[in-house]
Amino acid sequence: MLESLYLVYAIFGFFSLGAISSLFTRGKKQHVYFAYIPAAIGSFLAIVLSLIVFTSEDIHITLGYQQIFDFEIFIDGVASFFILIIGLVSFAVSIYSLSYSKKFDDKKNNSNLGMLFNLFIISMMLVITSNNVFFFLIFWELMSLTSFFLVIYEHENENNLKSGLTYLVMTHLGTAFILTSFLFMYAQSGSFSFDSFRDIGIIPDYVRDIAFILAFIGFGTKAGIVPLHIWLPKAYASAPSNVSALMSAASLNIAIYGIVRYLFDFNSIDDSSHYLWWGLAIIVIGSISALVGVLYALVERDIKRILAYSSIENVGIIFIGLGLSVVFASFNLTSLSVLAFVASMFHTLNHAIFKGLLFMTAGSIHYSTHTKNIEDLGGLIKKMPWTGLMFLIGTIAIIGLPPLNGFISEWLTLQSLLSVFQIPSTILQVSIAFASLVLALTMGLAAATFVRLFGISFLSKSRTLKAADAIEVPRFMLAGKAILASSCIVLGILHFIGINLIVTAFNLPYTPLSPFEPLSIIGEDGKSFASLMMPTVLIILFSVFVSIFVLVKIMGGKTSIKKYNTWDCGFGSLSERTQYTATSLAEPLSRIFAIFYKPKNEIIRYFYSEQNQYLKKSINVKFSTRNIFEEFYDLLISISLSVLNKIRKIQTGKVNVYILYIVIALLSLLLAAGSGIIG
Amino acid sequence: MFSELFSSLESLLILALILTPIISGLLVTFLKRKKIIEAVTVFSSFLILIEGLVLINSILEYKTISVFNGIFYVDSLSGIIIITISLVGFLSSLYSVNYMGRQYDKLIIDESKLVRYYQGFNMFLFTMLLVPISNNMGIMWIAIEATTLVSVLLIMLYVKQSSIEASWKYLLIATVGLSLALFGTIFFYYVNTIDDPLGGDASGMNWTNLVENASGFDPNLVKLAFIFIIVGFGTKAGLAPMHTWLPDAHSEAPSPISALLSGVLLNCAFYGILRFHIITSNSIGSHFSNTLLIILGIVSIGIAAASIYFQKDLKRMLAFSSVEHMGIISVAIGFGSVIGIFGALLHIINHAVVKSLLFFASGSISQKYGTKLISDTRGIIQTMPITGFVFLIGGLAIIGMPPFNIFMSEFLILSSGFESENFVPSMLVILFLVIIFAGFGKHLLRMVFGSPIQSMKKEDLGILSIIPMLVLVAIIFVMGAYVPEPLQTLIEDSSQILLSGDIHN
Amino acid sequence: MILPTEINVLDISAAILLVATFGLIVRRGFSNWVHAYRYQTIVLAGIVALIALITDIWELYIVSALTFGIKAIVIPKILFYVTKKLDSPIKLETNPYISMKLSVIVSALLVAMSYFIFLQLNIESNEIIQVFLPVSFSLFFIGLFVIISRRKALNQMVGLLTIENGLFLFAVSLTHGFSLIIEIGLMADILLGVIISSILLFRMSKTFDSIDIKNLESLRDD
Amino acid sequence: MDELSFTGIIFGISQVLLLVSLSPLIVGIMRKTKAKSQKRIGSPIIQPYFDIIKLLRKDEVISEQSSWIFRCTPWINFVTAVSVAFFIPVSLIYSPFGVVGDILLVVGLFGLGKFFTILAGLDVASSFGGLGSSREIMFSALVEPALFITIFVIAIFYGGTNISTIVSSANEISFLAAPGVLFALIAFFIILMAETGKLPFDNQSTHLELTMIHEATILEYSGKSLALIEWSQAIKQIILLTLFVNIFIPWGIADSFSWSQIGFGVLLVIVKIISLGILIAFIEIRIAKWRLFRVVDLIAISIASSMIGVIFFFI
Repeated sequence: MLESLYLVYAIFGFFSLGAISSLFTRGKKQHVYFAYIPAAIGSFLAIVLSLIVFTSEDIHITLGYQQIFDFEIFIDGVASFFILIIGLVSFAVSIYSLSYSKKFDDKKNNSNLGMLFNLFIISMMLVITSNNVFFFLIFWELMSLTSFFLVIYEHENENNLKSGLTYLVMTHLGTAFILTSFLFMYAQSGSFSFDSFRDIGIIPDYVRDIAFILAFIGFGTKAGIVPLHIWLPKAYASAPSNVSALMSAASLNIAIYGIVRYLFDFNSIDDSSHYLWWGLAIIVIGSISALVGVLYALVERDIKRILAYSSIENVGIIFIGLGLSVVFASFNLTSLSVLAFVASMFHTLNHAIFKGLLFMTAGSIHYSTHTKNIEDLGGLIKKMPWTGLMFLIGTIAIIGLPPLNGFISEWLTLQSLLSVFQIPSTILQVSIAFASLVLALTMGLAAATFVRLFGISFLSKSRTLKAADAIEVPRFMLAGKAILASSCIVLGILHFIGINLIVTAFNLPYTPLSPFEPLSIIGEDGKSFASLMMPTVLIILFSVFVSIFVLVKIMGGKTSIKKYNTWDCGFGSLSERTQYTATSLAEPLSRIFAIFYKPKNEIIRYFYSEQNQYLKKSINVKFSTRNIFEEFYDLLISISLSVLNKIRKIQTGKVNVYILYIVIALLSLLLAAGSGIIG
Repeated sequence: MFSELFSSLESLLILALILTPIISGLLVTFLKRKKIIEAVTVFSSFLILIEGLVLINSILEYKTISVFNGIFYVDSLSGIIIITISLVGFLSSLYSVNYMGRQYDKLIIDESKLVRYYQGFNMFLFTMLLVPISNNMGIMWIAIEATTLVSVLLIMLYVKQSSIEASWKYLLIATVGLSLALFGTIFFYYVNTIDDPLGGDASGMNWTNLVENASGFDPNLVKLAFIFIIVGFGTKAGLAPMHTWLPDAHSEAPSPISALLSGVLLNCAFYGILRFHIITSNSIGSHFSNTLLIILGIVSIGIAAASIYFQKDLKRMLAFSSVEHMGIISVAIGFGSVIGIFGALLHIINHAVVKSLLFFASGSISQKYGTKLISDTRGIIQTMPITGFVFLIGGLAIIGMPPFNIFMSEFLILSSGFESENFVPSMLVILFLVIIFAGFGKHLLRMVFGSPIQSMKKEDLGILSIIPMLVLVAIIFVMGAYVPEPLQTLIEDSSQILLSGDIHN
Repeated sequence: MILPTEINVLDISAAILLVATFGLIVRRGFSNWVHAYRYQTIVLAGIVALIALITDIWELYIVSALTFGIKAIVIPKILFYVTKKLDSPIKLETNPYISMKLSVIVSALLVAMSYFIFLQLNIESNEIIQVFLPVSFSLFFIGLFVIISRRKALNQMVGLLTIENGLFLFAVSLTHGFSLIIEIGLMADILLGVIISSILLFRMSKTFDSIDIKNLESLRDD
Repeated sequence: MDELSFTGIIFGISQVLLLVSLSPLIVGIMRKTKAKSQKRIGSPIIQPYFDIIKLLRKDEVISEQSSWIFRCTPWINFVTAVSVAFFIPVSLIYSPFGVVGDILLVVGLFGLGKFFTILAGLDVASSFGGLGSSREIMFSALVEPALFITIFVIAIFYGGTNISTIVSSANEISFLAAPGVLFALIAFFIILMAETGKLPFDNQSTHLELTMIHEATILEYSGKSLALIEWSQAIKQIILLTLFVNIFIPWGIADSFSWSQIGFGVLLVIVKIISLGILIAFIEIRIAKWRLFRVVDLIAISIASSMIGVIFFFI
């Protein structure tokens, strides 16, 4: 308890040290070390702290200092699990930033980046550890504020400023919802401490429902659920890449933390049917987010926007898991509820890891090619092989193919969806079957998205000079990515680590796995419903490979390999212009899901002379897709603004009218009082 | 009466408090040298600050002080107003040296105008200080009316069409409003002295006396009177829909004066409402006046939200945000639970601090850029780093961003709204706050960041313009999560007074 | 101990006061308003003296003297000076928002309304209150109405002063005046206000060469 | 039945070898059937074996735009295909390796292979490759949900995604008990056609850029790599056929580990697979290649029919 408390102080100290020292080494050449090495140490200590908390008891201390609000720190398994995620990601990102932030060295205010970076991480950790509405909100907003400043870090570009503004406003809207929900709870419990929320006792159901809806909307805004996701692609795309890695891999999880805390800590989900619709709502929202997110990721051309939309998709998958767990719990199917919960938490962990990895890779690409548009890239795997390998690992992980970690969590999610037939309600089963259909479609489209991303940007010929003379990034950036890539592999093959971690963190009623027993689910008839044993799969794959290799050598004997041009139908060597582009690659799918994009394909012909329409000078083909959600938001905003505009017109500038207002106010109040409306 | 025992020291203090500005005003009138009058004013306002703090100290000691057989009466509630007046007064006198100095160098004003400015400044301080210490509601009314006249003189300093227009509107509307307030005051006096129509005894108009007898008042007349009071003083306190003069006046005044008008004068007017609110609650229960306060407050916040979003002029935007914050305060008082009133009184101080910071900053900005238009002001953080920084901090604070002070008071206020189960008003307030956040934030960030339109050289406007702002920024940061114990006790006492109008605790 | 004759006197004085106030509405010229205001104030001073006579409170005599001195002599002098010095060619309320005839009707209605209001708030009353309270209300409302319906700044100023007169009558008739200090303070405020607003009028007519408030509509939100 | 005994391992491996060695034969048989029904003589049934051996002996030409992705794709394809063979029961109602992986893993491993194939198509900087990959992406993105929802039906009917469980309970429960499975059968058959690149989805035996899908992605391969690709296609096909046979018509499959039953089961399963292959060949020659966007309707049909299956289960 005590030494872990010192650890807490140490973590705080290191991040503040990083913030301050990076501020005071402004303009120096080595300022990156002053900024990011403390951050790395602090994140590492955070990992250690969370592991300690897993094994020993929770940390719960109250620092009262003669004020209205006491500062309470409470670190239980739930908190430490998320601290672990944040620590892991920020550790990798800090190391990555040692080289990456040199990108901004020509800007003199570079050290602000380091300071805000440290503040951002520590505010995230403080949000998780604080156990009091007031301080929770303070750190929550501090997190939003620092991340906002990081988003508009390159604020000379008016565009970044705009997207940052959208981010700030949306996240503040979310905060307003969270605040309202907490205050509803407070009105019942009469104290600002979360402890009072925990043992709030019997409160009317409608209060629970209202508070839940508000909290879900609030945290969902931060998590980027559809249709509140509008800010997310803009913000992630505008921020520097190490920051977008942090935002997507760390601060997004805080929203999930909030919802988990809310569902399973402030409310004890029991088998009362009124939690059922919570679960269903979460599932529905999750499915929609997953599908919409991946659909828009599919047609994007900006790497970071693609990754941002895929974050929305993964949040959707996580929410499907959470919702299922709530539904199962509300039918008192404990083991299934545990399964679904483990699935969603595992996916949270995995998403943090591979999304951090992918964003860092995107940063590397931007670092060495100075473009984020995948149409300009190509052939990078020969220019920057290590980055390419990491990106491939991230890709395989995120589309959930064996043998990496993404497969495990999606396997678990699918299994919990398949177990739906144990629910004693037909309507529910069928609807959840639809949800699983959506999920499967999402996975397929995600695969398409990332195949496109990897194939277009890393394979085939370089499409522009930017890509042609790219070089491999410095070693710190590689190291940062390598950490996450390796943990992708480890969690994929030794899945028992992740599962045991979650089981102990949330102390679920489930016996931890031993390394050599299969991850198996037993149906209610006692037969093995499903089982998985990744290490053996690896062994099989490897032995098959070896034997095939030998076989081919024996049968094939000695043969030579000679390099030559790609077959060009005899037209002379192919140019990079004849390759498939990202747009054309996704075109068939964009035609199938046309309602989301309203794709437009316009062909403009230029003739040598208007009289003769046969000789064409050139033909321009323009293929464009639209985003229906942004159009919806534009409509909404324009309506509400027109209302506001009418209200403010009362400031007419005529003094007579102003006096008239006073008289009207007086008389109406007198009338109201006289007729007893008020008082 | 225990107050007689201490009347020696405290009476001196109070006397000094109101004599200092008068004397310095006279000095300014006689010795007309620029440097000297500046020094005199700064010194006197510093003196006022010291006296104010000492007075607060003794208030903390003896809760209520009543001297000169009850003409002057001071308790914790007045203490809060006195703090804001003396603090903001001192800082804005400091800031005036730089600001008016610049105007003087640019030949916008000549020496006589400067003298008039400093006379007005001192008189303004005097009239405002008279409000919280006077026990007699009539004198308080006279003082408030006097603040109007003096500030009109200060706004008239420049002979511009806009300033003439603003001062005329201000004079007319404020006077009409205050005449309503006087109506209400006379009504209260009447209901107080209805049993013994003794002509000419002023004590019947003393707040202490009114509170004593409040329980016996005729309910209908009290309601009528309070409506007149709230509409009247509400006009001066900038509650919608009587706020219409406020954006004009506050945006046309010289920036130090705008700081005083927004940060302090509004509080003085609201103080009048508070006093009568206490009487009304004691007489007919707090429900009636709470309802009125909530209604007017909500309307103010809503109208301010709408106007801020589309605002083109920087100082007008700040003025509307003052309307918003007065609305928040009145809603908070209306919620009427302990933490709500605590939050409201805290909010009075916080708003004074932040708003004066913003007006100082906007003064420097408009002087640097030569315009008050938001659309022409870009990239402040590049052209004047320190001012840009403090402006950013102030702006973030005023829209209720943690970890700055206003967030705390607003949080307290909203939670009191939910505690007292005024769900709909509280949610409306939250909604409007979000709109204001969007609007104000948009303008703020566009101005602070981005790249300036025409290239100008990168420097702030002199140390004297920076120091007051830095002081205020320090206060904003410190009070973000920490309220000093003396202040806490002061606020707790005054919320005690507001809740249960007992004056002897 | 009030004799019926005195009651008649009260009624008559109230009537005169109302008539003087109506002068404010029916006339167009700047100077006419000031005249109307002066008559009104003189009557008011008389009424105060009358009340002092009835409820022999010696302070009220001083008050009435002050009223006469300041409001009936000094302030009109200032206003006349202003009207003379104003360099605007036409010194008339040319086109008010509400026409003269209509405004007469409206103010008649306002008088009726003030009697109605007085009946609504059942104040246990002596004759003074009965007679003068409604009149004070009507002065108040008519003043407001003038401010709202007229275009000339001077007119609005006079309207303000009328409101103030109404207040004064209200105070005196309801509570027989409060302490002298406050009265003097009020007077000082009014005087100062009049001076300041006359300065403003001068500046207005200098900058816009008219005191029509249509020039004062530039500060607005649109 | 879940533990890995030594004999079990030997048996499993021998099953895998059986499938791997038989797979070209099925291809040959299907080609022969087509030829016969088109009144052609056609190449001999064992022609695929000759092709593979010949290709293995040949030198390789690879595009110089390509990267290591292109080089390792055939190996990954082959390895994944063969490893999948470990998890499916062939002649016995359970596979000795059944505990290691379930049907979702099978889908995942096939997906891995296809993932690399698509990348290889993009890797060679030719527009053919891109074209093939684009179409392949579209199909696999749409077939995925169809396949999963079919698995959903099968899993809820037969109590699990563990293939051994499925097959054993399929052996017990007959169609009449579970009518929903019929819909799963239809859906799975459509998916089978799609996955093995049969008409009307794809035409393996043409190199016309208008029609080809899978062929376009592997257009640049030659020699060993081509051999591995072709072979792994054959293996994938036989595995899917086996799955189909054992899930939907498992009658006569050995339900206990005894030599007589297993021998019988082996013969029976081979006969079933061959006949199914011939059936597919006949279907193929009846229909022409469909337009790309019309094929989507077929996938939609498969999804719809499995959804009907789901509803059948629940009511």
